[in-house]
Amino acid sequence: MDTINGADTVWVLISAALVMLMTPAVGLFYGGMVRKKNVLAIITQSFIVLALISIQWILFGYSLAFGPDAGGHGLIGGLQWIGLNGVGAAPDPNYAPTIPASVFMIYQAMFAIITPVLITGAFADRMKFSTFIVFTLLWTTIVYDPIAHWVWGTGGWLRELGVLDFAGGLVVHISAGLAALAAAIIIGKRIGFKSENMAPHNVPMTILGGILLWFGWFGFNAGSALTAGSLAANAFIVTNTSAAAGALSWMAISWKHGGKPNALGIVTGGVAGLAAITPASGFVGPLWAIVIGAGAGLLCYFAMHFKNKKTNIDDSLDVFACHGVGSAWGVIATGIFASEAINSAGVNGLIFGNYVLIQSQIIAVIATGLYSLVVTAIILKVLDATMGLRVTDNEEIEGLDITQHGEKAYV
Amino acid sequence: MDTINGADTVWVLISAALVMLMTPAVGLFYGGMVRKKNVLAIITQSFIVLALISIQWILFGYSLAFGPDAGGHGLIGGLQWIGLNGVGAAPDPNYAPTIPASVFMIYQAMFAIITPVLITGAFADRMKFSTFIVFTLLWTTIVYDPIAHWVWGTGGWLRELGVLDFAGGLVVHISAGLAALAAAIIIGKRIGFKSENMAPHNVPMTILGGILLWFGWFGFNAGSALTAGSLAANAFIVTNTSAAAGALSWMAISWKHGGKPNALGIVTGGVAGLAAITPASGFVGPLWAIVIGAGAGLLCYFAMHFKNKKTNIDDSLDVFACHGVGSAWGVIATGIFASEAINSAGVNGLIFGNYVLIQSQIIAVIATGLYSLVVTAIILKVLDATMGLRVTDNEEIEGLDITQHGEKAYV
Amino acid sequence: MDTINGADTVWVLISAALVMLMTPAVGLFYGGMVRKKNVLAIITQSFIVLALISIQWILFGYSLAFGPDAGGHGLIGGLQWIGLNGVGAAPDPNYAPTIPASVFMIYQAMFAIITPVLITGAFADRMKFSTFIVFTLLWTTIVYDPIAHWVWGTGGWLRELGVLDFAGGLVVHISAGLAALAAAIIIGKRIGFKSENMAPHNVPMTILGGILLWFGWFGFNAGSALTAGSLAANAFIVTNTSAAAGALSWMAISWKHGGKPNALGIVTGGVAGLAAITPASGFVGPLWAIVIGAGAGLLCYFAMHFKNKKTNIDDSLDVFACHGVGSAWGVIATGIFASEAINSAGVNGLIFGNYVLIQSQIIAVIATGLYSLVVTAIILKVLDATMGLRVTDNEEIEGLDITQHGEKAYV
Amino acid sequence: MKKIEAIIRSEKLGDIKNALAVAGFIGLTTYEVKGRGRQKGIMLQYRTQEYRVDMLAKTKIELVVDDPDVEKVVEIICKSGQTGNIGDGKIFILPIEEIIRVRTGERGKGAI
Amino acid sequence: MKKIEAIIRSEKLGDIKNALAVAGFIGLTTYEVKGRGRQKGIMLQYRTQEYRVDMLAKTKIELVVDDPDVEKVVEIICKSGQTGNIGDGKIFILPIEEIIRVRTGERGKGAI
Amino acid sequence: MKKIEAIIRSEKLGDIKNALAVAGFIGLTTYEVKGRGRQKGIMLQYRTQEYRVDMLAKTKIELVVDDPDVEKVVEIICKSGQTGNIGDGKIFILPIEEIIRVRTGERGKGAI
Ligand SMILES: Nc1ncnc2c1ncn2[C@@H]1O[C@H](COP(=O)(O)OP(=O)(O)O)[C@@H](O)[C@H]1O
Ligand SMILES: Nc1ncnc2c1ncn2[C@@H]1O[C@H](COP(=O)(O)OP(=O)(O)O)[C@@H](O)[C@H]1O
Ligand SMILES: Nc1ncnc2c1ncn2[C@@H]1O[C@H](COP(=O)(O)OP(=O)(O)O)[C@@H](O)[C@H]1O
Repeated sequence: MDTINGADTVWVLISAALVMLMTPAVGLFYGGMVRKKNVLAIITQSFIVLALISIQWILFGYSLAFGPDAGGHGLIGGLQWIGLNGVGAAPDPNYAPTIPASVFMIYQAMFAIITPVLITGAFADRMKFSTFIVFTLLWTTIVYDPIAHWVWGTGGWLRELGVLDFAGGLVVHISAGLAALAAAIIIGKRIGFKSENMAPHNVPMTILGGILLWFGWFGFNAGSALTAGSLAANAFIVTNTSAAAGALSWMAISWKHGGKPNALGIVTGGVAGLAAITPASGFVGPLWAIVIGAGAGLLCYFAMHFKNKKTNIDDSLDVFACHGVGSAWGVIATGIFASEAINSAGVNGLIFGNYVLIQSQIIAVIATGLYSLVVTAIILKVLDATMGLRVTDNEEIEGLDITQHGEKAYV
Repeated sequence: MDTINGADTVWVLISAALVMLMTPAVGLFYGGMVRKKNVLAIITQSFIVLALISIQWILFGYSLAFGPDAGGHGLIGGLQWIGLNGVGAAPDPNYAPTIPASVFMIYQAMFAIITPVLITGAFADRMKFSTFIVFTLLWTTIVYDPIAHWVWGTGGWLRELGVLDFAGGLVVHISAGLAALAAAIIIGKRIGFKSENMAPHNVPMTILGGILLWFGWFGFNAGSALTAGSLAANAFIVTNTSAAAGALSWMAISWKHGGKPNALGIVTGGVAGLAAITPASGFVGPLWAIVIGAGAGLLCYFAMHFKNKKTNIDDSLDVFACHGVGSAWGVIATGIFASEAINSAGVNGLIFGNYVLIQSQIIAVIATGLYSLVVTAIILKVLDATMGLRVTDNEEIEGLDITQHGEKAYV
Repeated sequence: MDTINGADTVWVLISAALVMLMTPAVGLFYGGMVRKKNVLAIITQSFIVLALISIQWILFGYSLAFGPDAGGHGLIGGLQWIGLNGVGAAPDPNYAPTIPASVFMIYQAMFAIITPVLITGAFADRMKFSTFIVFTLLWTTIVYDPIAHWVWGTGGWLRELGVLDFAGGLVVHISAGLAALAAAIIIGKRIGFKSENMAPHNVPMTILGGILLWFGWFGFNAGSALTAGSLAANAFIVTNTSAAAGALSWMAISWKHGGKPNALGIVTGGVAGLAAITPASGFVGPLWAIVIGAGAGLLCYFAMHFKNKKTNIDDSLDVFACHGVGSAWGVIATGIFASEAINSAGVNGLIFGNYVLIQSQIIAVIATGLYSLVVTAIILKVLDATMGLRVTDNEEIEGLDITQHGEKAYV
Repeated sequence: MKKIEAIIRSEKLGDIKNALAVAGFIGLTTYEVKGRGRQKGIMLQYRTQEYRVDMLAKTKIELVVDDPDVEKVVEIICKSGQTGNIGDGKIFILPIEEIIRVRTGERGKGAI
Repeated sequence: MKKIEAIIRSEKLGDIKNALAVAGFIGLTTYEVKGRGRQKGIMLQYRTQEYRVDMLAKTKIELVVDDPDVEKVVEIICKSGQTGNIGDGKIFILPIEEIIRVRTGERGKGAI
Repeated sequence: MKKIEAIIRSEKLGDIKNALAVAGFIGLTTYEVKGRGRQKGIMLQYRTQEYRVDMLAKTKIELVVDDPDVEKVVEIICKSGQTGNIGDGKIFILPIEEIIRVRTGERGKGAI
């Protein structure tokens, strides 16, 4: 019988609180970037996902993602744990042997919550609120829960393949990033895209969101150690380091290329660095974190630049370029820089002579990305045909705050 | 001799920090809802209560509330602990046997601080600042400290009666909610009430406050376990669940009834869910938390609706409808849904066949509510006759920021 | 061999996260006080320091500050630990015997980060961004790292002298405060100083920053105990108490003297109280914290008043008057009120009959203050002659946001 | 046709707006301005300092009316906008040469 | 010289501004206003309450042009500013007696 | 009586306001506007993109003065408002037919 460790329990509980804070932080991060008439709409989306998935998770989401594998194919969890049946004070040795299973469950709930919130940046300023609610429920159930099972669930096929994803590069960021790409394409461009000035209405709000994200990400990554010790410490340190390196590399490249070191860009670089280190944070050391973070800043910068210059896709707040690209890099970088010296439960990466890990990492990126892209597209097409995805043109012009929520943000 | 447990100490300290954050969060939550000319006034009220009661508490408040019962009637603590005399590194086995007594003391300080801050929503936009300071000191000393003693103090009469209030439904929310009702009636309506447009000046500010409240409430409820284990975990989970359910039920009812799913309403529903689960959080499981939270959303919605349509009371930011009604429901729901399986130190509620608990819960609601209502009314009447409660009409029209604090919030 | 304590590790990790949050909190605190055209500039400064020093610290800063003394003069750490060489999971018994050395390292990183951010208030609205980056790197390396070594490093000369600085009164606040004084004098006055209205553009933003500072300061001071027990609890309590006393004394004096109890002043008083208690927080009890905090409010008030009336120095956001004066008082107060009963690793102060401690405390204030003043002045003079410190007059008039960062804060 | 520009106390906007509507003057445009006049400014505080702000927040109402209505409107504004204290504001009457409704291109009185 | 004041839908500002520039009318000044007219207001919500806001956000454009250009400008604004729904706004033409360029002190047409 | 409307650089407001007060012109009203003229806009950045904002922040001053004072005021505004660079702004003079003080109902010059 495993026994509960108080320090580990505190660590995961407080980490859960930190990750919870990240969800509305995404709302603020995005909210500052949209136009004044749509700020409440996007913040409300983050808030309502928090409410909705909190309930979905305890009713059946947790069981689908982490429950005993259904059928043994490693595709989805069974329904044994619906309504948190059997998820209580006793630890679950498959996931976290030193804390109550309920603590692991609520910590994981926060990941399931934040993931669909990331997507909202793709269809900012034009999504119908009622459809959004249905989309969130479907997406979390059909896309998120299975992917979480593949990568983290007992018997999940990617887990069995030896894929390493410490804190959700695949599960959270790839899945949201590719869903965002699908969503941006299917919902179509905002009215006025590339012709009207759509400058951020409140940059300090975005920065505040970015600050809270950086802060909460300590819980996201270091909490994923699930114990309070040197592994958590390593994750904490590399998280901070990669965020810093991402902010600096973005600043440097944007200064050289084009213009001035803008605040929004620097914060974006920090978030790119955070997204990239997420899968790697329990497997790489601080010096490699500089490489990962700096690489993320550069890659996301050029991905955004490419999107703006060469495509007509209106991924409004660049969810794909930031989270999709950033974390694809991070998952692959894990295959390169992972070290058993950092985490004895991990394996060595390419630079330590292991050619196997990087292969499964690449497979995992493709599998999760493709699954999310395709299934998200199907969900959206169905919703478009039934409820309608998009508000009317008049509503879009008047703004979502008034037309969807009957409110104005500021007097 | 009890020994100190490091994990429990960390848990309660960090919870104290989280609850501290809730106090200015109430300031922001309320601040966004008032008109631009009064935003600094209400935020300053939250800030100055934090300063004032921090000192009151260590000088004598803690002793009144938690000190050895004075006289044995269970009405008030003695003065043995003034100036924190004897409240040090050694645990107090009556309250928390595994952490320093000083940790319990500072954790409780944060509850004493936030309670009067909740009341400020009732007399927003018209309270004289100097009188407010005196009111806060008197109210905390004469209303809060005794009620805390009744419910939580060794020998407190409601505690002896077997009343269950895990994290302050009675002590914090009922006491503040009823005080708010008294205050709204006695201070009278704002100039322009029901004729002028008094729309919130900055909804994102209110949402930010709401976010920080949800975040801090993990410390409020789960911290009240006073140990880091599965009881804290349960409180954490039901807190999140009830908040979610409150937000969803408010959204649903307001969408059906009247209009659109507005952001402010959804956040309000979340706060109602949080207030309701507070007394129950250590005694009920997650599925009942859905019932409690959803019920709170509905009850508070209709309470507010009733107030607006049927009364002329200007409880400006609906403190009574939200905290009073929400927590009355929560205290009674504890009497219905409490389960010894969740907390062996608790007792079973109505649904488990125990008819006794709910009776004492109802008695407690009435006793604390009535006491707060009456004594608050007396304090305010006395202050009105001596210092004056309300600013002049001209000052009210010009706004409290300029007239009370010599400042403008925004340039 | 020391063993790792989970609770202590959690405590220091979460404290590190809290201190990290303080850095952007300073950005918000300052950001609300500047004019609308410069708000992004000052927030970006805080953000970029976070990025920059996060990297500097792991590359060589930590080694310079805490590495084995180079040469045995107690002036600077050696280069043995560059790139975190040897700083890993094993505890360093010289600093914190119960947590991984890496945890101590990242906790200390947050102190090195916040210190240069404090200085930015002195040259707000006119500093060239490129020069600022170079200044930050030089200043942290030549001023901060040595002073940290003197006071806290093994073999540091002030540490050997018996100087007590629990959480950075000397290392953080004196060093930043005196650097600010040098900076304000050398960069010169803002255009329009004392003639134009430079009222804060967004007081709620400043208050939000102040709130997050108070919250984070629990990690700053109580985390400095490096263990989770009654010493941390004491630091937590006196931190809260001193902040409260500072806010109240500032309110009182400003109300008597001059005018109205303004929100910005009350928050400033709180920050003064926090700065003052920082060095003392592990050595004095709660009642003396009232004295320290209240004294800080008064002293900083009069320092600011004096600066405004009697000098022509444009320390724009009063960094010297708040952090310099506040912490000088705090360091000396430690020499007066320190008690072995609070911390057996400390010594008694003046009121307990020990005349020695206060002498070394005064020496420490002078040594660190003078060193920071002089070396900062030299750095700035060199930078002025090479890169230029200040933007052009036109850029200053147009605002730093547009001219340095190509952005506007609000649409 | 005339254009009436009135600078008023912001807190009187509600009353004036309503009184105008009651009298049949629906169309109008308002915006926030800052004004200096005989009214002395307000003293504000910034930490240890006091400073005077001489520009006070006011609201400006603009409405275009037919010539015979001018006096009525002036009277309504004066009546609903008065507190009797310095700072109640001013009304200016300007000539208008033409007025066009954007939606229809209609001109003259009919477009008011 | 005449001053043209147009109250328009805010979302049409971009189109109107661009159309004016294409026609050679660069100089102009704009600001945000609130307007009441035949257009009914919007319903907003505050917790359990609904309330009507009768003043809608509009944008005002002001530009001073030479007399012969007035008609051209009016036409451009009407054309680019129309949606055909109530609330498209109004244009007012006012006489200008003089115009001075601050930079040079230049007067009259040349200063436009 | 004339109404003087001046669009100026916002950073010059302080100087102009003070110079007017010194010359005895206390009463005035100001507000923030955006203007386009010969001055080229500013380049702003949004992540990887640059975009030009062609409307620059300006301040508008309005004051009504007696006819003989017009020249004096124009001169003061020009002098205190000049930087010599493009973008210093414009002054427009409009006729005023009547002026009323809200507080007293007083009319004409005395109401200025
Ligand atoms: N000559 C003027 N030109 C333009 N606006 C003026 C003038 N004089 C006063 N105002 C405006 O009218 C407002 C009220 O003027 P004030 O002299 O204070 O009040 P009163 O008319 O009651 O004496 C001022 O704040 C200003 O906005
Ligand atoms: N008489 C008026 N004086 C000044 N502004 C007016 C007047 N009538 C309308 N407006 C302005 O024009 C806007 C549009 O007017 P409205 O009557 O709604 O549209 P339409 O002209 O298409 O019927 C209003 O919001 C208001 O700002
Ligand atoms: N024809 C016009 N009508 C109205 N406002 C104008 C006109 N021309 C210029 N302005 C205003 O004057 C400001 C300065 O004009 P600009 O041409 O840049 O400067 P300058 O007069 O020094 O050449 C503009 O930003 C705009 O607000």
